[in-house]
Formats: sequence, C-alpha cells, structure tokens
Amino acid sequence: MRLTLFNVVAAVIIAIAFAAVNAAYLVWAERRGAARIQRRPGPNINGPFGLLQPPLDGIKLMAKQLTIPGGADKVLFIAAPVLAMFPAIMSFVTIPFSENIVAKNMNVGVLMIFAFAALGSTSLLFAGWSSRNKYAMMASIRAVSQTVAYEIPMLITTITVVMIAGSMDLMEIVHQQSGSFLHWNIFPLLGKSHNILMPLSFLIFFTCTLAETNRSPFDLGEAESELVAGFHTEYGSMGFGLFFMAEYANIVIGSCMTTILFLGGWGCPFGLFPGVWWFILKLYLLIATFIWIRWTFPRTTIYGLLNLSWKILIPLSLFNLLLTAGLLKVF
Amino acid sequence: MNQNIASHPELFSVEGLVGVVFLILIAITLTGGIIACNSNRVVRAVAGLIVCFVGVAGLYFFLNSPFISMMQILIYVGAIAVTIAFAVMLAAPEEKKKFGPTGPLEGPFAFATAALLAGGFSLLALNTDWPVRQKINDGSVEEIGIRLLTEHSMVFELISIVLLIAILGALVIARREE
Amino acid sequence: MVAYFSEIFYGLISLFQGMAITFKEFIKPPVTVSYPYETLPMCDRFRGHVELIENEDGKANCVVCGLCARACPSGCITLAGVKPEGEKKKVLTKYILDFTRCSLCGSCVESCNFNALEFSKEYNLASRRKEDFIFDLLGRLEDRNR
Amino acid sequence: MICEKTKLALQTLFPKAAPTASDVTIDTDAREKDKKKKIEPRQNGLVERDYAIHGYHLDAQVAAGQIIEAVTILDEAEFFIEAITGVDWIKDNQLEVVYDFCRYDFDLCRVVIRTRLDRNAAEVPTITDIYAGANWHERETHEFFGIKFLGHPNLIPLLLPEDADFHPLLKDFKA
Amino acid sequence: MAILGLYNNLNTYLIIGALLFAMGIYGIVARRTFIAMLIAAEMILAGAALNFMAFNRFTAPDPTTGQIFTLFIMAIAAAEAAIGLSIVIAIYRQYNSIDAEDVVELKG
Amino acid sequence: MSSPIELQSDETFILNVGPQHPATHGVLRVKMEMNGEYIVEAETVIGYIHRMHEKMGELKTYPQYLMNLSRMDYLGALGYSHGHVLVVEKAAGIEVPERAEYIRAIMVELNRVASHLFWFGAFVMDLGGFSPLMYALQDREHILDMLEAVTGSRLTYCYFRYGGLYNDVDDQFIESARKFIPRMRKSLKKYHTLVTGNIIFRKRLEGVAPLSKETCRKYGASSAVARGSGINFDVRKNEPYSVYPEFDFDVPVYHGCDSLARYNVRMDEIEQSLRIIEQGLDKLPGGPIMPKKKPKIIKPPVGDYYQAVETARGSFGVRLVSDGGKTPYRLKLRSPTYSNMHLFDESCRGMLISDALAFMGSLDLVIPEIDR
Repeated sequence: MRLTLFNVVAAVIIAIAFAAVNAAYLVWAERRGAARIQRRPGPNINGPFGLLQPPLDGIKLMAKQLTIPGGADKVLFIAAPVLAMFPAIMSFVTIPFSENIVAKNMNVGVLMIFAFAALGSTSLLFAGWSSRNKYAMMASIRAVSQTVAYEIPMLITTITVVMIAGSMDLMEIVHQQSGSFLHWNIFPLLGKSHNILMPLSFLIFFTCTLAETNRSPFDLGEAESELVAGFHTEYGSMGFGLFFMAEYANIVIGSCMTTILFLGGWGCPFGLFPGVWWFILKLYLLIATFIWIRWTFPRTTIYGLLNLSWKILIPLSLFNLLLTAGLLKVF
Repeated sequence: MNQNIASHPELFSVEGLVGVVFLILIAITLTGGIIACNSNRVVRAVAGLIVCFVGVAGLYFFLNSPFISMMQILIYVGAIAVTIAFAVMLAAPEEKKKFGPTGPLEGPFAFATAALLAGGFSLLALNTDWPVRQKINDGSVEEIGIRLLTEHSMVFELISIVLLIAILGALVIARREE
Repeated sequence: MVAYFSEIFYGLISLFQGMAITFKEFIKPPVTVSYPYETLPMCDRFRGHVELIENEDGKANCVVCGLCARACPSGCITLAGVKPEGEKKKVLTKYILDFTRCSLCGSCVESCNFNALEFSKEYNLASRRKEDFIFDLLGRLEDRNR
Repeated sequence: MICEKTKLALQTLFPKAAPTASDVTIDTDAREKDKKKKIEPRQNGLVERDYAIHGYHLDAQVAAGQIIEAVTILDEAEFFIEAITGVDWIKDNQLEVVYDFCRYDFDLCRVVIRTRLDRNAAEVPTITDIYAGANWHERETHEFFGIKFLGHPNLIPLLLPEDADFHPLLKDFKA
Repeated sequence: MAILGLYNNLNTYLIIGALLFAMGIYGIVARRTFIAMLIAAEMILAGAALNFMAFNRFTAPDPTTGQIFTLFIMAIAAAEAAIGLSIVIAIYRQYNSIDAEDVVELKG
Repeated sequence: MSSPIELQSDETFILNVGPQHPATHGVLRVKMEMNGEYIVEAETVIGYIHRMHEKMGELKTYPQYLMNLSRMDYLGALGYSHGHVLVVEKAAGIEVPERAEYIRAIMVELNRVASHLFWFGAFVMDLGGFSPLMYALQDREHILDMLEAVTGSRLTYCYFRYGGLYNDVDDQFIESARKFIPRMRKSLKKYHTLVTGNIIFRKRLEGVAPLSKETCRKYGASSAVARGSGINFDVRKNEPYSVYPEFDFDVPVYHGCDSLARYNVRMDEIEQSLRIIEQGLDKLPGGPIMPKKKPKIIKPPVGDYYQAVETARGSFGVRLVSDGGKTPYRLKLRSPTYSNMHLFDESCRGMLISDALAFMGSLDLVIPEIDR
C-alpha cells in the first residue's frame, strides 16, 4: 500500500489529463457524430476536421465570468461541480487498461467504482439545491432518483459477473475472460457462465450505464424541453465546464466497466496488436454507441424510466442472478 | 505506551507521505463533523456529513479494510446522505427560520456534555493497555463473506428482515393520509 | 405474461430499427451548404428589397407618379421629382426606401405601370445601425452605373 | 335539417313577433339595396341568410338578456363555439357582440348570435358557464371594446398588457 | 516526525471516534430540527463503527468480526435513516414544521 | 400514467414556464402551480407578441392588408391568405379563374405539408429526439425551394391576390412537385420507422393528455386536436370551399383522444395532402390566373361575411363586416390555435410536467397566430 501511493498520485494526475482530453474530444466526436447522423458537416472550421474546436471552447469557457445567482448557497454552489469531477477522476485509479497499465489494482475495484458513482450523484443534488432555481431543483431530484433506481439492477448484474469470476478484482475479472472472444462474459458458450441470458445481462448493464450517466434517452436531469438546462441551469463558465467534463468522464468510466465486465477487457480475439489498444477500441466503440443512441431516440419520462427499472430491469436481472447462481452450482 | 509499532517516518519519504495523507483525512473527517453539527442550514449539514463520512471511509482504508471503506461511501454517502438531502428538499422547501440552539444555555450545556464525553473516552483510550492482535487483517473480502454466511448467518438474516421492515415502515409512515 | 415479454421484444426491435435508420443516415454525405464559403444561386423570382430600373441612358425609368408610395401598406417609400423645362416626363430626384418597415410584399412593384421597380437579389443585409436600412435607391442606381 | 331545427328552437326566443321576425325573410338584398340609404340598426329577430353570399345560415339578433337562453339552445344542439367578437357601431352609438357557432357535422349549419348594446353601458351576461371556451374570447372582446361580461371569472386583459385601460378596436380610439 | 506515524496508532482512531461521538451528542442536544438530530445520530454511529474497526485492526483475535459489526451498524443506520426520515416527513405534513419545539403535542 | 392526485395547498409552488422556455416555441408563458412534478393549476398568459392585426385591417385598404395574413402564422402562411382572399372575393363578388383555384389549393397543401413537417420535427424535439427535426427540415427545404421559385419568398408569402394569384407556376415547378411526392412518401415511411414505431415515443404519448369530444366542443377545438378525439371535422370536407370538392381525399380521424392520436392525425394528413397535390397537378387546367374583369378598387357591399378554411392548424375563420368603404369596417380573425391553446389550462391539471409539455407540443402552437 505504501509504495503504491505514488502510483496513485501519479495516476490521479494522469486521470485528470485523460478525463479532460476525453471530455474535450468526446464533445467534438459527439458534435461530429450528431452532425453526420443529421447530415450536416458539424464543426469543421477551426483546424483540420474542426479539431481545434474543443480547446477553443475550453478557452472560451474559462474566460467567462463565473456568475453566482443571488440567493444561492455560495459554498455549495461552487463545491458542486468540484464534487462532480472528483469521484469521476478517482474512479480512473482502479481501472485496468491492460495487464500493466493500472494505477492501483484493488481487490474491491468493482465496489470502488460504484461507491464513487454514488458520491457523484450527491453533486447533482447540491448543484440543484444551491442554485435556488426551481428547474434545477426538479432536475436534480429527478437525476438522483434515477441514479438510485438504476443502481439496483446495475449492482445485481454486476454481482452476476462477480459471481462468475469469483472476485471483485477488475484484473481478476478480465483474466477469467481470457482466451478466445467466446470466453467473454457477453457470450455464454465457452466462458465460465454457461448462462444463455448473458447477452441480456449485457443489455441491462448497458442500459443502466446510460441511465447512471444521465445520457439520452435517460437524460431527465437535463431535459432541455422541460427543465431548461436541468441541474446546471445556473452554471456558466468553468462550473458548467466541470459538469460537462464530469459527464463525459462518467461515460468513459461506464464504458470501461462494460468493457471489463462483459467484453473481456484488454482480451483480444486475434492478437493483432497489444491488449491496451483492444481495450481502447472496445471502449470507444461503446462510447460511439452512446452517441449514436443519443441522436436517435426521444427522451423517456420519469415514470417510464422508473417503470423500466422496477418492472423490467430489476426482475430480469434478479432472474438472471438466480439462474447464474444455479448454473454455477450445477456445473 | 502501548504495543503498537512506534514509527517515526521522515516527511519526505513514502511513509511520510502516507502520514500526511492520513493527517489530511483526519482534518477532513473533523471538519465535516463540525460542519454537520454546527451549520445553520440543513443542506450544509448534510454536505458536512458527506465530507465527514468520506473522511471516515479514508480512515477505514488505513485500517486495512478497503471493502468496508467502499461500503461506507456506498451506503452512507450514496444512500443515507442522499436520502437525508431528499427529505430536506421535501420537508423544508424554504428555510423559514435559522435553526441554532434552542435556548441561551442549551448550546454551552451541550458543548460541556460533549467535551466531557470526548475527554473521558480519550483518556480511557490512552490509559488502557490494549491487548496485542493475534491475526493480521489482510483486507480479504472472501473472509468476510465466509464469516457472514457461516458464523453470523443468523444476524445476517435478522438484519435483512430489519431492513425490509424498515423500508415497509417508512413507506407506511410517509404515505399521504387518504 | 406474454404481453409483458412481447412488449419488451417488440420494443427492443423498434429501438434497433431506429438505430438502423440513423446509421444509414450517418454514412450518407451531408446535404447542407456551408454558407459563407459556398452559396446557392437565388431563384429568379426572389423578392429582396426593391431597386430602380434604369433605361438605356442610365437614368431611372420612374416618372414619379407616386403609385408605389400609395400602394405600400407600411409607408416605406418617399419619393420626389421635378419636371424640367421642356421635358414631357418628370425626373426623379429622390427615392428613399425605409427598409426597416418594409414587409417585402411587392405591392410597389405590382402597382408600377412604368417598369421602374424590380426586386433585387440582395439578402446579405445585416447591420447594427438603423440608418443602414434607409436606402437611397437613386444613389444606389448611380453607384451601380459608376 | 339541423338548420331547420335550430331555427325553430331559436324562434321561441321571439314570441311576440317583431316585424322582421314573424316571417323569416330570405335576405339576399345586401347587394341590390341602395348604398346611399342610411343603414338603420337592425331590429331583434331571426334572419335566415344566404350561405353562398354570407357564409353562414342563421343570424339571430337577441336582447342582451336573452343571450344565455339562445346559447343554451345551441349548446343542446351540440354546436361548438367558433368565436366571440364585437363591432363598434359608433354612428348608432351601439356596440354589437357577435357569437359564431358551428357544428362538427356534415349537416352544416353556421349560426350567428348577436346582440346590440348601448355604447355607454355595454354589459352582457357571460356564457363561460355554458361554453368554457368562451373565456378567452370574452376577455379579448372586453379588452378590445370595453364590453363588460357580467359574471366572468377573470375579466382582465388577455392580449394587451395587464394594466391596459384603453380599448383599441373602438372606432374613436386613436393610438 | 512522530505525527506522521499516527496512522499506525490505535489511540488516534479511538480519539477520532470519541470526537465523532461527542459531536453527535452535541448535535442531538443542541439542535432543534429532527433532520439535524438525525444527522447527529448518524455521526454517533459512525464514531462507534470507527472504534470497532480500530479494535479490529489492532487488537482483535479475529480480523473479520469488527468489519462485520461495522457492516451491521451501516445496515442499522440505513434502517434508522429511512424510518427517521419518514417520520420527519409525516410530522412535516402534520405540523408544517420540522422543528422539535413546534411539535409540542407530542408531549402528550 | 398521469392520474390526478389529491393535493394539499401548502405543498405547491409556482413554476413559470416561459415567456422564454425551450418548450413553448415562442413567447408564451404558462404559470403552473406544481406539486412536485404534477401540475395542480395552470394559467396560460398570452399576448407577448400581440400586434393588433385586426385594427390594422380596419386601417389598411384591402390590397394593403394581404401581407398581414402571412405574418399571423409563419409556418402555414398560405392557408391564412387563402381564407382572407376567399372572404373578400365572396363579399365583392369577384370570380376566380379555375386555374388560379387549383394552384391555390396545390400551394396551400404544399404549405400544409411543410408546416406539418416542421411540427413533426419540433414535436419530437420536445420529446428529446433531435435528429428527426433535421430530417424533417430537409424535406421541408424542398417544399420551400419550390414555393420560393414560384412566390418569391420562403416563409411569409404574399402570393394570393383578390381574384387570382401573383404569378403563374411554370413547368419546372410542376416537375419538381411531381418528383417531391414519391420522395416525401419515402421519407414518411422513414419517420414512421424512426419515430412512430419507437417504443419510447409511444410510451410517452399513449394515453397521455386525454381530451374528450365534449371538451373539444366546449372550446371550439379544430384540426388534429379535434380529429384526434374522434371528431370528423375538416372544413375542407364539412364546408367545401374553393376546388376541394373536386379532390378525392380522406380526413384521418383517430379515436385515441391522446397525444399519439393527434400525432397520427397529422402524419396521415401529410399523406392526404400529397394525394391532393398529386390530383391537383393532374387536373391543373390552363387559362388565366387573374379574372378578366376585376374592380380596380375593392369595395365590398354593405354586409357581414364569414369564411372558414382549414389551415394547417385548424379551422381559420375571417369575419368581414363591410360598410361599403375601401377598408373593412371590422375584420375578425378567428385563429384556430387560440381555441386549441385555451384547452390547455383545463386539460393539463393533474398531469406530469413532461406529459403536459408533450401535450402542448401536440397542440401545434404557433404563438404569433394566437396573439395576432
């Protein structure tokens, strides 16, 4: 533990850089992707393919004045975006990008990511509360109740995978899926699980990731046609920028988790290039799906969202858990 | 004083860095606690509580139990604190009055009581000869799981029932009168 | 129970169908014109603000009958003319179009019996000052000929 | 069909036949009449209009007190409310309130109910209790003409600013 | 730099636990609203749990008992929070206040 | 779904939706008393962009007023002009050549498709889906290009004249209109797969915002709002005007009474409008577009005239009171959205805010048309 602390500190710094670059260029990717889906060119003026757009946007955001609405709770108002960013960065510490690229492998890595995700949801609450804006308030209540509701099926599904791997160690979970890509948890045939419902499990987990990161079609916290800009209505300047970065960092973490739990992490089916690149490839394919989904579907409502969680996802994931447990016992 | 390994690490060593982190954690815990107990706004008190619990989770980490540490964050911060914050938003949409101590004497009395207790416990802790540990805690989750489902299985079941009843009870109590 | 599962099943199918459509659109080329760098030609009948039509010797066709000013619903047009000695027609001396009030209805062009007014193809009109939109059409005509 | 029925029902409003109401005239005269002649304010009564020219079938002018009665008849015949508006007949020193009704039906029948009010004391009972949709129309007529709808739940300006005290559609209104 | 070695010392944890406990007691006595009291109660539980964990690390013969105890404390705390908050909300509905002083009828 | 709940007065708060709010599509304000996410009471405040078109009508001569009608509803401008020219022609006894009537009908229907397309996109955007708006705008641009080539403007057309049209259509227009119809049908199929069939979309609209026939009647609702509640009412069929009796088309009526029914009605109307355009192009007669004899100054005889037309937003009526002068004595514009919007206050009680805003979207609001 003592020697790894340096690792951790270094990792945090790298994670901040990684999160920032990701946030910036995922915004670019999102805008370009959305534009292509809508048959527009998207940002293409600044730099080649518009690649200078994100840093320029960042400079613009930083140059703006930070306004705090009158009547707002100043301390919490400023603390909320920081609180949003902090767990997102901390979560990067334990994610293994490959055999060697991991800051601090913990034997409770899965749990740690969930714990920090829970910490992140409080920032939404404080952002909404401290803004003294009814829209922000409603949005934050929505966002948090959604996060809480979707944590349950997500945890249950994760437990299924943890049961198969017999460990909460992310490295261990990836190791267990090594071999050909038919050993991945999403494929039920050659792996340890034998559970034919694993693709469904993957779908449930992916849906929950969408909901946990407040992404469309579950972006009730920032439903612009109902609640203006949601919980960050009153935020401008870097406060808004931090929320933005945190959102994309959360997407990256959610995709990392999906990759590790279901898609075999850095495991490569053909071994053409080193594992870390496979990891990155899977990760960004998932993120592309996030973007693709966002620009395809309309938004759900709060009751549709809770119905989906309680009536469909939780029963199915519970059933899946029981089935997996039974199969593990039998084989 | 006691049987603990007395270590005096240098500031600029790895151990020293760990010590600094520990001191920061203590500061976080105590600051959070003070905010939670003294803030004039309920929401800030909740925020203080969250800070305090994150600090406590860090302390657990230093006590070689990452599992409990993560559970602390997951349960206390992700569930309890959020629930309290929710209740604040439901029950006190506008903070009509500042809420401090009730009477002029209640604050000092409370403080005296608390100080007495803290002092007493601390003295007790310092002046006791604690026995030596016999088995090293390696932070294994497996061990906890096995113990939970073998030795403590009865308690485990009871706790589940308590939680279930608590949730049902909470629903019944908070339900709107028809 | 059957309804429950069939709803999930068909719901999922509908979602994938939607994603297939957006994917198909994704691989098609963009259809927009990136405006300041490329422009489309304006159609023949485009109705911009009005301009005076000149005759062969570069003078305005207008005979200062004032029909356009009367036809205008918003009173955008003020014009004046003099009748020089020995000429049959009046000569236009001033033709002011207050474009801030113009609704581009085309009544003026329609009411003109002397082929003196036409729609311009100008659409790049933006300014911070109101005065920029009070057009002196006679002056513009002279500028064009210069 | 429904026109005949409505006509009969509306005729009950005019028991003691006013000259024009006793025998319902087919009015096609608007064009031929001498334009120079001063137009007299119409007497209360029911007129059947030529749809091809005027665009509606029945035209009933009633006293202000009879509005509720007339509208109830239409409500029972399942008419929907099209609009309420006013006309300022400044020369006669009168204000007219015009109610347009129509039916969701292929048996077309457009009915106009109108009432003439004194310009200085323009008051008419509200019909919001019968047609909830009359609410905005009456508010609009109130703010534009100054006609008071007695019993209206919320008679404040709708389109004009909330504190507007002028009535722009009156003929003597100068901006 | 003895202060940097504090993390390896049982007494540090015990004193922090005692301080948390005392803060909780102070909060319960001094604060007026139910929610604040609930927050204080959570802190008392946290103080106790910290003691369990400390003893588990430094003195216990069996390294899991303390952790399991802490887990149970968390579960109890969660149950307590749920019930407590539902009572608070019920009281708020009834009296339109969450101030303990305002709810005088409870005195019987 | 949204069910009315028992409410206690002290638990509510006021939420101001608008005047600037992304869902109101203009300057509209709804003062909502909320209980959590539920609406207890709503009060619509309109009039932020009121321009007193009716007074302008009294002050301007008949030809001068033509432009105003297209400013009322900037999405379906031609339908409104149509109503106005029809009532004046009726009053002044102006004969309209057949070719002009056909071209008017084609143009109005094209404009209706354009308006419905925009509504479709905006409605789905209200529900959070952004891409359909862009697809709808692509198709709409084609219509606008066609209309621009004929009328000279893209949005606020001033194309109809008393007795006829501003200018004639050319072969190029007819060709592009013929090409447009199959293209639009293909797009409609795409929209149905992308949006109508989507489970999220259906779940948001099915059974949401029920609107009974009785409510529609009491408020005088028309267009898809009435037709979605099972009322078979379309001015083009019920009170045929212009050359509409010559066309073979259906009036889509849905009995769902919910937002989905209103959505379906409009989507089907696009298809029906395409049918009308197709037939209009086939039947388009030759001849002049302005009548041979037309009074120089329009002075309708004394009287009271009414004309209703079916615009993209419903039954639009013009009441013209003439005193025989050069300007109308009184010109009342009965705008359909005014009545449709009025429903909202009463109907949205007890709804969730997200449902209420979907409901608002399904009403197809164009604010300048309400405020006039």
